[in-house]
Formats: sequence, structure tokens, C-alpha cells
Amino acid sequence: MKNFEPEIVAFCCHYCAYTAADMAGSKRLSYPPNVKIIRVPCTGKVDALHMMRAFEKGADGVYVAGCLEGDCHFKNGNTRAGQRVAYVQKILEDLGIEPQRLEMIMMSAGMGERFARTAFEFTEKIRELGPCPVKPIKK
Amino acid sequence: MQTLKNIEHDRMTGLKVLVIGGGVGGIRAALDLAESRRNVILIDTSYSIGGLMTRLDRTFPTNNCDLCTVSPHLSESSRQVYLDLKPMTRLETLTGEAGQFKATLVTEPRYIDMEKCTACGECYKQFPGAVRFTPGLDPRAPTCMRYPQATPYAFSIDMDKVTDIKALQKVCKADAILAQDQQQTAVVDVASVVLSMGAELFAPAVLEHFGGGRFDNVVTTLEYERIMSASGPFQGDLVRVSDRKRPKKVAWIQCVGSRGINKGDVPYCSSACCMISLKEAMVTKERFAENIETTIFYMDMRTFGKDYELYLDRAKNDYGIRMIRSRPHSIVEEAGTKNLAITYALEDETLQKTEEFDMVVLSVGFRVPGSSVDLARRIGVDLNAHDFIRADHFNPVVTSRPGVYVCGVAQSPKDIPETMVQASAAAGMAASNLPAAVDLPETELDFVPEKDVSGQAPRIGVFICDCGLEIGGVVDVGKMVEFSKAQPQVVVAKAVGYGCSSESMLLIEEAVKGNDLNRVVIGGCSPRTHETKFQDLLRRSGLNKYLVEIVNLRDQNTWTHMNQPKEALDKSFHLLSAGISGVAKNRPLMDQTLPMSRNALVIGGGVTGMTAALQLADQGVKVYLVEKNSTLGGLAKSIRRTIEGEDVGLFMARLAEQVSVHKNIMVLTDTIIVDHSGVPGRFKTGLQTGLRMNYMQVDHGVTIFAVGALPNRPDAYGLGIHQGIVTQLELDAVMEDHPEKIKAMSQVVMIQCAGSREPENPNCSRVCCQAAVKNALRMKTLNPDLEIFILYRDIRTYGFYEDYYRQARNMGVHFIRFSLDNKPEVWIENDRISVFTEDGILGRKIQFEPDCLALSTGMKADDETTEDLAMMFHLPRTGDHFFLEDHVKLRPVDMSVRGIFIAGTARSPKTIPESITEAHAAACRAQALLAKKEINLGAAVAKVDGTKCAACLICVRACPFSIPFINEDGYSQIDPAQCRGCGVCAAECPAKAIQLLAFEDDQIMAKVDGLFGGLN
Amino acid sequence: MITAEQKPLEEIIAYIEPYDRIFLVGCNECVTVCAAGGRKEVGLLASALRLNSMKQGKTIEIKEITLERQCDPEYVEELASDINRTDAVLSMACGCGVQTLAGRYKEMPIFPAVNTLFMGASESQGIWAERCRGCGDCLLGITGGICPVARCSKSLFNGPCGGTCSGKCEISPEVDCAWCLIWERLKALGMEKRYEELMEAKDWRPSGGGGPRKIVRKDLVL
Amino acid sequence: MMLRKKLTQGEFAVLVELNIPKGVDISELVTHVRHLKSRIDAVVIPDMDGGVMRMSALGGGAVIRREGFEPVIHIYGRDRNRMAIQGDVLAAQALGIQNLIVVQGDAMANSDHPAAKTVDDLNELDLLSMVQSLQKGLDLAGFDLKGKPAFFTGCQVQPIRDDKHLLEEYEKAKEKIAAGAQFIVVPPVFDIPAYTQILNKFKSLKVPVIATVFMLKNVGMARYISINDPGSGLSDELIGRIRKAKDRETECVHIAAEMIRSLKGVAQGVKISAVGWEDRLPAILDCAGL
Amino acid sequence: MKTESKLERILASGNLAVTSECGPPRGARPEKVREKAALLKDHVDAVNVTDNQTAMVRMSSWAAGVIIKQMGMDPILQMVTRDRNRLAMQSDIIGAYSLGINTMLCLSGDHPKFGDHATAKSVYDLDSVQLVRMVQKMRDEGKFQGGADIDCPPKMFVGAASNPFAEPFDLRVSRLAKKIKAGADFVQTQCIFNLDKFEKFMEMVCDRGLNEKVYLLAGITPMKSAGMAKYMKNKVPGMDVPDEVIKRLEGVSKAEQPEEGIKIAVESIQRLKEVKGVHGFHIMAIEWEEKVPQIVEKAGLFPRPAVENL
Repeated sequence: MKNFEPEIVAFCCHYCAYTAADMAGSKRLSYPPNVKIIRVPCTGKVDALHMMRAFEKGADGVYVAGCLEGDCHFKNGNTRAGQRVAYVQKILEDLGIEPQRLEMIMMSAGMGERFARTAFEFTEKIRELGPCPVKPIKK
Repeated sequence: MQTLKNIEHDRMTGLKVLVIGGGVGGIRAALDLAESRRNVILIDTSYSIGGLMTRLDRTFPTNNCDLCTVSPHLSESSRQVYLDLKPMTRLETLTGEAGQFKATLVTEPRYIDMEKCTACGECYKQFPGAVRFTPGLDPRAPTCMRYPQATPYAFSIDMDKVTDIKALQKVCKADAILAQDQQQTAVVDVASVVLSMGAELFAPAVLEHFGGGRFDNVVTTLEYERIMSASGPFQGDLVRVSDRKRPKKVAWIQCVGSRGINKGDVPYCSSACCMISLKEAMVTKERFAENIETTIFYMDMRTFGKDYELYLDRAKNDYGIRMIRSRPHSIVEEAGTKNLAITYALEDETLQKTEEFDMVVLSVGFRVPGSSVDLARRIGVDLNAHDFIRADHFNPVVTSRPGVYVCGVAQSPKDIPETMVQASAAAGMAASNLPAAVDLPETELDFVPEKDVSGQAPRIGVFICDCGLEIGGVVDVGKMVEFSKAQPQVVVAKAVGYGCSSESMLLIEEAVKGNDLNRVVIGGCSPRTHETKFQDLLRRSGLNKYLVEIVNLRDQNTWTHMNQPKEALDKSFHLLSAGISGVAKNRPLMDQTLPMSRNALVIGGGVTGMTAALQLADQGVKVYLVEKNSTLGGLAKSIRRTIEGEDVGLFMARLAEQVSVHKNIMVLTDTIIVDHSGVPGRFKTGLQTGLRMNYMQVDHGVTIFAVGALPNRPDAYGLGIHQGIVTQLELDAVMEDHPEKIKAMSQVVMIQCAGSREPENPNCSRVCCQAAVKNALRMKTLNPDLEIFILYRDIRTYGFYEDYYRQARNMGVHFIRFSLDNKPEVWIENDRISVFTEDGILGRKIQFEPDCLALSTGMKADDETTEDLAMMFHLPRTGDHFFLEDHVKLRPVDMSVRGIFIAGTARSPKTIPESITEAHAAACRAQALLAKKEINLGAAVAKVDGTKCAACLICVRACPFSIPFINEDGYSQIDPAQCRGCGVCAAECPAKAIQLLAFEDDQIMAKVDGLFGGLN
Repeated sequence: MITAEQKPLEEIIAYIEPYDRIFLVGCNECVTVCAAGGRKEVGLLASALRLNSMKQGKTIEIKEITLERQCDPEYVEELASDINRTDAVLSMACGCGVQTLAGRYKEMPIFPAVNTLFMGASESQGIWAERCRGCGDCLLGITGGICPVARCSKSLFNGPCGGTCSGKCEISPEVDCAWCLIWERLKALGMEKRYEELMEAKDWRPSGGGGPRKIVRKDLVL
Repeated sequence: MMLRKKLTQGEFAVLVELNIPKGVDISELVTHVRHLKSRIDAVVIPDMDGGVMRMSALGGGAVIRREGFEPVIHIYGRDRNRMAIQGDVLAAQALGIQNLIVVQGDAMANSDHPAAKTVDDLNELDLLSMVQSLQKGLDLAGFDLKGKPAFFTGCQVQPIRDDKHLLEEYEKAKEKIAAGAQFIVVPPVFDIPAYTQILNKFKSLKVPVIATVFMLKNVGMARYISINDPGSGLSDELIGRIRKAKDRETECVHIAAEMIRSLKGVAQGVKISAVGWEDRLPAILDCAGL
Repeated sequence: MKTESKLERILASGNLAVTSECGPPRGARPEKVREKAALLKDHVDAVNVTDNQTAMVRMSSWAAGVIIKQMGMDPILQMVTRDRNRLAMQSDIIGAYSLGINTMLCLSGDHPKFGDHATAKSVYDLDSVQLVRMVQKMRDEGKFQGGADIDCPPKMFVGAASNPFAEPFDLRVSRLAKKIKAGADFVQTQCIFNLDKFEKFMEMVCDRGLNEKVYLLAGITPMKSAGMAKYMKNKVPGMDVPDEVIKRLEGVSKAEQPEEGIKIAVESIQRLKEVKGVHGFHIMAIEWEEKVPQIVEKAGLFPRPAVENL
């Protein structure tokens, strides 16, 4: 599995993680290109359905990146997202898919380094796990 | 920048404010004025704006990347309709008087047509000598501009160095080089002027004992910033100049050129340098290597700003930065290694020490450049003893010439937050010479009517920007265009060079119209900075602005994966595919708006609250000024004189009188805030007044928090036990009311940091050092024979207060240092006060028996009040219970909730003039918001499909703002005017009856699908 | 409201294992409100089932539909047009819905995807608690509005058993002792005396003891 | 049951003070009052208290009456002369308002019309006599009225500062009763034993005494009252209780409810002043077991 | 005399009654019953035979009762409403009576959750009060619960349980009154460790005159160890074990603790003998039946009065 390049989707909150990702860019911090970002106004908007959809479409890993605890622009959207992530992790587990493929991560807008490090660590973690057992059947 | 000429034309009518200097202060002032619908001309002698801050790597105390924090301001400046930016321009003369000045502006030739220049960098590549770019240490030309998002986005040519103008013109594909460009002079009517020229940094080359600029590895703090910067000479790698090797031992030397001892020094304190060095040392450890040994040589550690003391503690305790209290007198370079030997003496040791370092950073302070002195003389504003602009003692942004205001380092040395505060304050003051904001006409950009695209199949245009080499240098734009063309529903795909240049924007606009496109994808940089720009483009093209999707190819792809071009290209395909399939689902949306309430609520009737209220009321804003005590005045009422000798009582009485009789101010004393609701621009707050607690509700568009702080009265050093032990505040009153008591004294001891900088109150109270010096000086005047001992930890007489500190020393006031772990002790025996302290220099305990012991107790936050308000208004506070501003650096008077501002000691301890400045700043920021007729709430609001709703109440319960309710028809209803757009309800709705507009499920799903589909 | 919760995925997967085309049918009434079988849960379960089949290397076709109310024949009729294009139906409604479907589409295998639990009330967001057992002879009028049938672990009619501890039931400290609640409530209402009235043995016929129950409103019958 | 009947028969009455809008939008007022349906005995409507201009109590009273509640309106001499007041009082009766409380007008210090001219033609005792006179069918000039009004008229006591002041207010109340006051409204005290003593003192005047329960809303307000009104008996413990509460607003509701409960046996009725927190009144009543 | 119950006769005679209990075996060996009962013979007036105690299956209580009866002792048939509906209970009652059992105790029973058949459906057709009422009606009116006449009604001496310590405390007396109202002739209480509280309870009982309407047997349980005391305090619902009791047990060595426990039980009986309304003692020596005679003797309750002599 050395050559395995995981597909990773990151749902990022506009106010923090997305900004942090931009900041990682402006600092030219390198992280694996496997991570692709979808911007949301708040992680509280990320539905369990969206996370599942990413796996259905072929993601090997998904993470939801929101503001630090207590820092949500909408009070508690990030904690709601965290609860939802835990719920979907349970579904994945029931389906025999490693729940670690889904994660909730928190960071502030200023944490460009953390964004890059997280992207790196998450990618490595998924690389360890190998391809998601539900890769869609290529037509 | 699209219509510089047109703007020029439009702006010839109506009064303007002239802002001089395009650093952060000038930009802030100009933006504040423009936001409050005042016409502004921002001039700078340089060819692009940004000033010193754009050259810093990161700023303290957040250690954020400077570029990232400042760039939104820069791009905003080019968008503002009211803002006219004139680089390479100086003010020659200023005649007339406030309200009707005539300003003569001289613009130097740029030899480049900014309309045409795309900043491709070709000219610089070919003629590096003649095309201007970053000065200083930078040996390479990253994008040939000082920083990546330069404003204006164009080069300039140094014609003196051009040998063959034809050849130069030839390399320019945009045909932007104007060989015949000439100096231009214009006379404009301006109502007021804001001076924000900033200052230079001291060049230490004159200092022989520090190498006189000859040693490779001795750099200034600014040069060190450039070395660490990603856009710097070593691409952000920390190495020594001499051998390009990572240093293992770096030393900083403070006060180089400041607090004058040496040749070429100035006597004042440059205020910002201590924090800069601490930051550099911390970033060194954080970013490069934990084990790089960092040492700071200093005299007094002046971390007096908000939460700066905590920063110092972190530097010492968490990062292990070595702090040595000493002023080294020389640096010697070792011949072979080019290492540097520093010789220094410790205060409690007689022997000198010599230590070797790999690199030495000289912490240089601010200097007034000759050009500023000339300018001041030309326009007739007075300078102070140090050639800074002389400012009013109570209102530091007011100069000697009415109608001319000053901010930032041009007034006194300071750091960025204080510059931002002064900038806003100056802008507010400057605006008062113009018609009141509420009377100004609204100016709207004209857009063509929107086409109805509903029911049409998506016709998508994809435009890909190369952003110079930023995108195009990493991935092949052509391949991306080809890829996009192959995607379903894509009608046009094009490369557009610099997508955000006016030329490219025009090209896109034409393509949209010509191909009858109804959806647009822009592949470029971050939507965070550029979405609005392209949304405007769509509106000009007759499309709803929500039909565009920005694909972040630069910040989140080519910048981060520049070393993996193949992978970056593959990722860009994914991202484009997601953007294309996403945009197909975009729908035209209407922004939600609410009419703005033009009232202001000012909480706190101290000096800050009154000043802010008055400023707003003068601008025609109806102000409710709420004070919980029965009289106005607050803490400042108990201060008698300022250090400059001004009568505070008189000033306060006048201020209170002005406020009380103002027809636009309703003063509510004995009044408590009891409830709060609403959205920025339409707040509703409940007040209860008097002992009967009569209730009333007020509508207001903005709120200013000026609740102040409390004088600290720590249970320390016998305070409250003996009548001879007093606070500085009490001493101030004694001197004023009973000078004879002072005359009868023979010895006075003062203890600094009483109850501050200690674990229970870790921050510095900022005002106490100058208060002690002030009182000492005044006592010495009253009683020259009086012996005064000031026991201190660090003397923090920042800026020009240093003059008073020096004066006190000269007058024989004794300063004795102590440390936190060896604090003075106070005994009372037979009604006599005894103070014991360890004298570091003598190395033994000494005892005083003073007639009076004055404690510098500073201030602490009014925990109960700030807590109450923070809960009601949902605002954050700091660990020591002050209110926490939205951005400690760039938005010091804005709170995290829009429309709520903070000023004065409710934010952090500060002096009366500083509080007044903040009050003006907050009022100015408030005014900018009030100048809008409507509050734009964006389009991202939740919408309920009543036919699907099961009225389960989940949205009602989950909404963080309690907006949804079940209506009479039995389904959930969400008021778009109140919805904040987080989407929590949409994500939790079990019936999928709620959608968050602009982020609807099908849009998000389409993006997910796009990321994985359409490839191969 | 009827409350339900989703069955373990394993069980659902086992039901539909033999089929390739599944109709996943939600209900927009009670099960939506208790977040067990509304549109959102239908979507989630469909997604999970698809993931599972992909994992097996199988393609499965799931059609998602959420009916206004699965226990009314008219709404159930909505499935008629497409039912032939499916191999099995998975219902996310309560038992009433499943049976209504089974009654209407007799040829079609119908499986439940949720366990129907009880008639409950929402205590707070995400928490539902049993409140009524439909015993057909409501005595809330004399027990202070708190039902001993549904809320006492032993359905006692004459007072708490000896196991009450700090107002909680002996079976779990999470469960309130219904009789403590009743007693407090009676006291608050000044109706303590009521307690000592003997409650005679209950007639269980209306609660199902007399066989399956039915309500016939003659005036409404067409 | 009518307020008069209830009070005179010795039954516990619950009065709620509601603010009238500054403006003509009465929707909030009506919504709030509807939530109190059949839970309270009367609605007390102050008239431009604090000197803040708003819809008159007379108008507000008519609105409340229309909603099926029994209004009690304030009358005072600060803003109107004897002509205006008599006219309004007659109008009130015609609109179905049968209860009055004669109050002292608040000072204009924090008024939104500080420049307004104050009238002060009649004082509290004058007003009470005026009502008496009108009830007899004569106006203040002695002319006959066409039809006599009948009111249930109360008076108000000023906040009690200390024992001496209590005696003064007691004497004044005595005079007011002599002038025709039929019940007394006593301002709030947060220390129940102390309040009980005060209420008992007034009870000796043999007219129904109504205690006031004042809604604390936050720490700042409680602190203000405790500092500026030493007679209020608002202790640091009470402030601390609000401060320490997890949900401060709920705690404030509990405090008010507790006060109502402890006053039940002491006073003849309570007037709940929740101004600004009208939406929490049902919760307060629930919590107080009313 | 309502019945032929020995317990009734002793109580009616004004003597302090003594009862104890015997849990039937989890199997079909009658000798197990005999062994246990033999330990109590002569020292108690009647023996409670528990009914699927702690929701674990055991030999049915009426069968074990019959075995005890055959030994010449007097069983008290315990019956819980958890496992049988009104039909089954009534049939068991007349069956037991026909075999000579004339005293019973009506209970609701521990919840199945605590037993070894946690998945069983609990019946609870009636609750304990309704059961008391039903038995009383069978005896006094000669009617089944459904209303039909009984040919030879069972003359049962009906008992109920009372826990003076369970919460809410202010309901305890009312609850007792309700059971009396339903027809309870005698009441056995939960084990009493907190004597002060019990005395308070009894005061309230007497205040209402309930002591005149019912015979109350105070529950006594000797503690084997401090550990057992702590367990009862913390784990057994409705049990009130004051800290002093635990401390007193902890105050002696482990080996001496059983002796101390018995001492406490004896002292309790001595003290409660004086309490108004206490008509006897119900000694529940859980798995420690062999100590019952000793307690009875030390408490001065031995010898037991002979019924014939009354």
C-alpha cells in the first residue's frame, strides 16, 4: 500500500479552518495535496448526510474542521458538528468501516501551521488505514 | 482600481479629507472615512501603500502572519467608492482653514499606466535595475512587488536608471509603459487633513561600538523580520547572512538608538521594540528550532500593552527565552567564524562578562524622517522637542493647526493597535469638519438590471487566473482550461492572466455577455478576499451575484503544493470540477436588508463615554448615554492633573456640561442595562432607571461600551491600615488640596506594581509608572528638599513619558529596583511606617521610614459589570475580566459582535488622553456603520419548506439565536432578517424541510460529487 | 407521540440482503419528530446501505421516499406507481405504518427499519420519555397528572413500593419514582387526602386485555 | 372576581404591573397579557413613570379592559391640572376602568422630556379628595355631574428608608385613607422578615395592603438597588446567589417566585413588577404556585 | 377472631409475637426447607415463606409452606403480584388454604430487573394494596375478585409490608393507613436500624390511631459484619442504616463483628418493646437463620407462649 494516495475531503468553516487553510497557503506551508476543502459557513451546517456522501463518492477520509471550543461565531455550531461526527462514526463502525476515517478537528483562523499539520497527520493516518473498503465500483 | 479616472472626475465636487501616509494607520483612517461616506484622498510618496507593517513577518501578540492580517484592508481600500488612492504623491502646500483648505498635491511620474499594468513582472525580470521593488535585504524579486497583494497592483519605474526606454516598452505586453509620464500638480479642496506619515527605523550604522553596520551577522529587528519572512531573502529560512547557516545562539539588544546614552541616540522610548524582540525570539523558537538559544539584553522590559505581560511570561516560562538586564557596550566580530562577542555587566556584579553569539539583532526604535519635518513646517503644524507632531494634551490626535489631525507613529512612537485606535480617532475628528454623516446622500454603484436565469439550463463559464507565477508557475493553466472545457454544461473556459486586474475583469465581463453565460467559475485565489470583487463583476454583467463560485487554486493549492506540481495539477482538476458542479446548482439570491437605526447607545458616563457620545451627537446621531452612578465623570473625576500639568477637573466639568446640554444626547444617570436583543444595526436594549427602576427600551444601531475599570485597592503593603499609606490617586488629591502636607514631609517612598504583575492580577496596569513620576515631580516642585524613593520592577515610561522619568532622576528622585520574589516589606510600629527593600546594587537590605508611602496600585476590571454585560450582549472577556476586542491588532475598538464597540479602560488600563482617543476611535467606527442606510445581512439565511415541516421543534431548540418559531399555520418559520446563517437548523431538520440559502444541500452534495466525479 | 429508534444496521442489512432494489419509505409524522424515520434519517440509512453494498462489491438501488403519514391508506397509495420496480420495502415508520404498507402491498416483502418503542413526550432536545401506555382508562385525573401505569416500573396503583430512594425508582437512579412525583404533585395541589382513597383493581380490558382494540365513530363512518 | 371584592373579602389578589408602549403598537402588550389570562386579578398600569413619555395609562387601561382584564391605573398630578385629571378619570370610568392608584409623579431627572413644564396642581391628598368628590357627583368646582363614578381607589407608599421614615409614611398613609384611599401599595423590600414588619405596620390601618414583588434581572441591577436603597434589604447573599447561578435569569425568576410565596400569608395581595420581562411572568406565576 | 391463624391468636392475646423467614430452595428438595425451618422451630410463632424472592425462581411459596406446615410449624404465605395475575393468585390462595395455610403476606415484589429472569414480563395485574383488598374480600365477603361467590372462603390472616424509611417519608403513614384500609390485619416492617426515625414513625402511626387497627411487627436484621451494614446502607433501596451502626461494627475486630451485630439486634428489640404500637418482631436473619433462636432468647422473648394455653 506504499503507493496508496488517499482521497480526503475536509469540510471547513469559513471563519476558522478555511481561513487557516488560506493562511497555510500564504505561509507556503506544504501539506499533502490529498486534502480537498469544501467551504461551509459553520461546521454546524455540515449534515451527517454530507459526510456519508463523501464516503459514498469515494473518500478514504473525511474531516470536519471548525472553530476552537467556545469560539464558534454561531455559539455552538462546532459542538453540534462534533456530536454529529460522533454519530456518523458510529454508523461507519456498524458498517465495518474504521470510524477513524472521520474526524472532528478544531482550530482557529490564525492556525495556518495547525491546518497544515492536521492535513499531514490525517493523511498519514488514512494512508496507514489503507483505501476505504467501500470504494465505488468504477463504471 | 477599475475607474481611477472616473473617480477623479466624480470627486471634484464635494469636500474631502486628505490622508497623508499609506501605512496601516493611514489606510485605517481612510477606510473609516470612506465607510462613513466621506470622500477621502489617501496619498503616499511610495509607489504602493502598506507602510512598515507589510514588511514585518508576524505581529505580536497573536504571532499571526502580517500579510494575512493586513491584506483584507488593502484589497478593501481599492474597492471603496469614496476612496481615492494617490501613490507617489506628496502634499506641497496647505492654505486656508479647517473646513476649507486648499491642498496642493504633487504626483511624481510612475512611467507606468496603472490601468494597463497587470504586474506580470516581465519588465522587472528584464530590467531589474530600473524597476522598483522591495528595498533592503531582499536579493530576489518574488513578484517584483513589496508584497504579493500590492496596492495599487502595479510597478513603477525609476527613470534615472533607464537606459533604453524603447527596449523597456517592448517587454511590456500590456503596453503600459509611459515614457512621457510627467510630474502633475493638482489643487484640491479639503476640509481636513490626517497626518499619518509614520516614522523610519533608526539605522544603527552610526554606532561604532555595535559594528557600525560592518558585521554581516548583526542585523536590525526589521532585517531579522525580513530574514524570517516567507517573502524575504531566504524564502523564510532563518540563516546567518555570512554563511547561510542556521544560527544556534541569537541575542537581541534593546534600546539601540533609544532612551539616549550613545551617540546618535534619541531620549524617548520607542514603545514597541520590547514586544518586537520578544516576538522575534519566540517565533525563532517556534518556527525554527526549540534549541536555538535566544537572549534579550534589556534595561526595562516595557510590556505595558493589553495582555502583553502575559506574553512576556510566556516568553520567559514557556519558551525559555533568556532575559538579561544589562546594556552591552560593545560587539566584537570574530575574524574566522564571524561570530559575535558581546561584553556586558550585570547590575549586581562588578565584573564584566563576555559571551559569544552567532547572530545579534539590534532592537532599533523610531526616528522622524526629515521629509516629515519638512512637511510639518510647510503646512504649519508644530513639532515637539523630538520632532514628532505636537499633539493636544487631552486629545492626542489634535495638532496645533485646526483641521489638521495626526495619528500613529507620526505623533509618538507606538505599536499597531494604538496606531489603529489613533487612526480611527483622527478619522472621526477629521470627519467632523464635513457635513454630518446622516445628512450625506447615499452613493450607490449603478448596476445593470439582473437577468432572470430561472428555468435556464446552466451555461457555465470558467475563467482561470494565473496570478502571475503564483498559480501559473506551479500548474499548467492551459491544461486546466482544457479540463474545464470538457466538463458538462461548461460553455466557455479561458485563461485570464491576472484575473483580478481591471483588464481581465473586463474580458470576463465580455465573455459572460457574449456567450450568454448564466453561471461563472473563477479559478484563482481565496474567495475570502476576492469573492466580492467577482460578485460585483457579475452584477455589472447583469447576473445575480450569487451565480459565481470561486475556486481557491492559489492559497489552497499552488501555494501549499508548489513543490508537487503534478499533484497540484491533479488537485486543481478536482477543485475545478467541484466548483463547476457546485455552481450549476447556485440560485439567484437576494441579500437580506434591514433599515438601520441611527441611534447609539453609549454605556458608561466617564471620560470615554462622554467623549464618544459627544462625537456621535455632533454628527447628528441620537445618543443614549447610560451611567449607573448618579453623576457623570467616572474614574477620571478623581484625577486632578495630568503629567503635563493639565487640570483634569476643569476639563471634566466642561465635558460633562457639553454632554448634558447637547440636544442629541439623552443622559440617563442611575440607569442599569437589563436586557438586550436584536441584530447589529437594530439592537433593542432595556434600561431601568432610578430607585423606582422605571423600565424603558431603546432602539439603537450601535453600542459603545465605555464602562471603565475600577481603581485597584489590593490588600498589600499595609494599604488601609495606616493613614500615611495611600494610593497614587489619593496622593494626587493631597498635593492638590493640601500642599502644606507635602511641604511638611521629609521622605516619601513609592512602591510600583502594587497589586499588578502578580499571579492574582498578572497584567501591567500601564498608567502607574507615569503616575508615580508625575506625583514625584510635583512633590519635588512643592518641596525640593523632599527625599523620594521609587521602588520598581521595570520603569515603563513609554514614549515621551521617558522625558519625565529622566527629569525625575535629574531632580534627585531615587529609583530602586526589586524583583517579584523579593518584594519590599512594610512594617508599622508606633505609628511609624518602615519599608524594607533589598538593594541590588548595594547588595543589602535597606530601610526607610517615610512620612508617606504611596502605592502604585493601578486599575482592575469591574468584573461584576463586565460579566453582566458580557452575558447579556454575548461578548468575550479576557482572563482578567476586561472586554476582549475582535482583533487585538487591527480592530482594537471593535467587538466580536458587529455594531458593538469598546473604548477606554473597559478594554484595558490606560491614561485619560488614551481613553479619549479610544472614545473618538469607537465613535468613528460606530459612525461608519451608522452611515449605512440599511444593514446587509447577506443571502445565507435559512428557509423553511412548510409542506415538508413536521413542526418537530428541533430547529426551534437547536438555533443558537432562538430565531425559528412554529407559526399559526403549524410549521416552522424563520425570520430572514434575524437569521444569522449558521445552518445548524438545516443540518438538524429531520424532515429536511430547512435549507440554508447559498449553502443548500444540493449545492454541497454537488461539490462533493464534483470532487470525485468528472475525472479521468 | 409514538417514538421509535432505528434498528441495528446489522439487522436491517440482514433483512434486505437478498434484494437489489429497495424502496426506503419514511414517514413525516411521529418518526420524523423523534428523528427515527423522517426524510433525513431516510437519507442517512440509504447512504449507509449503499456504503454497505459497495463494501460487498454489490450494486444496490435504493429509492428514498417519505410519506406524509404511513398509517393512512391514501398516503400509502403514493407508492403504488413505483412499487413494481422494487424488490422489497423497508419502512422507517412505526409498526402502524409497516402494517399499513403490508396490508396494501400484499405481494411485497415489507421490513421494519425501526423499533417502535412507546408513546412519549420530548423531555428536551434529543430525549424522549415514556408517558402513556394507552391503557384505555385514563386515571391521570386522580393521580395529579402523572401516570402510574406508564411511569411506575411496577404500574402500582396505590402508592410507591419500598424501593424508592431519594425520589428515584429502585430500578435505576435515572428513573423518577412516579409515585413520589404524584405525591408531591398532590401535596402541591392540596389534594393529599386523595392518596388514601383506595384504587380498586384495574379493569385491563380497555388496554388490550379484551383483544385488539378499535374505535368506531359511527358519525364519521362513510 | 372583582379586585375590590377579593381584597375586601380578604382573599389573596395577584396584580401585575405592565408597561404601556411608547407608540401605538400594542401587539406586545396584548400578547403578554393574554398569556396571563385567568391567572391574575388585575393589571396595574403606571402612567409615564420615570418621566418617560408614552401612551397614557387611561389608553392602556382601555386596551387591557378590552382584553378582558381588570385594569388599575395610576393617577398623579405632575403632568395634568385638575381639569385634565377630572376629565380623564371620568373617561376612565366610562371605558370600564374602576380601579385607581393615586401616586406621586416621578422626578423628571431622567425624563426623556427634561424640559417639560411640570404642573403639580394637585397633590396626592388632593387627588384622593377629588375622587371622593366626583363619586359624590360633584366636580372640584362644586358643579353637578351627570352620573356619578364609582372607583376602588388605592394609594402608594414611598420606599421606606428607615424606621423613622416608616413612621412618617405610616402617618401619611393614615391621612390618605382619611382622604378616601381604600387600599395601600407598599414598595418592594427584599428582606422578607423586614418586609413583613413593614407590611404589618400598614396592616394596622385596616385597609388591604398590597406588597410589591420587584423582578431583579441581573447582578448590576441588584447591586444598584443594594447600594442606593439601603432600605430595600437587598443582601449580598442574594446578589451572590444570582451571580453563582448557572442560569441567572432562571434564578431571578425563582427569587421573585419565592418572594411571592413568602408574602402570601403576609400581605393581602402582591403586585408583580416584571417590567421588561413580561414574557417571564407565566413562569414566575408557575414557580410561585399561582 | 377472624381466622384460625396462630399469629392472630398470639397477637390478640396481647403477647409480643415473633416471626422469622425462610427462603425456599432453588430446586425440588423438600429436605432443604425442613433443614432451614427446623432452625427456627419453637423460637418463633410463624415463619414467612418468601415468594420468588429478589425475582429469582424458587420453590413456590405455598408448596414450601405446606412442607413447613407438615413439620407442625406455622407458615406465612408470602405472595407477590409480580408473577401472577388475579386468577392465578386467587387459585393459589384457596389451594394453600385448603392445605392448612391460614396466614399470608401481600407484597408487590422486587422488579424482575434484579433477578435472574430480567427478560420476563412482569404481570402487576394488581398491586399489593389491591391484593390485600382481594384477600380480605375473599375472606369476609366470600367473593372472588370478579364478584362470584366462593364455596368455602379462605380465612386468611392478611398481612402487608411497611417500610418506614422509604421516601417520601411524609407518605409512609398514609401508605400504611391505606393498607389497613384495604384490609391488612398485621404489618411487618422493613429492617429497622435507625431507631430514632422509627420511633418518630410510630408516633405518627399512633397519632392517627393506626396502632389500634393493625398489629405491627418490627423488622429486625442482625448484621454479620460492617461490610454488610455498608452494603445495606448504600446498595439496598429503602434501607436506612445510620453511620453509628456502621461505626459500632467497625469498632470491633472482624471476628467479633457477628457477635456485635447480634448484640445490636437484641438491643434494638429491647428498646422497641417499649414503643407504643409495636406488637412483635419479625426477625429476618438473611442466610443466618441459625442465629435466630439466640436472638429470641437474648431478647427475652423465649419461651414462646403456647397457643393452647391462651
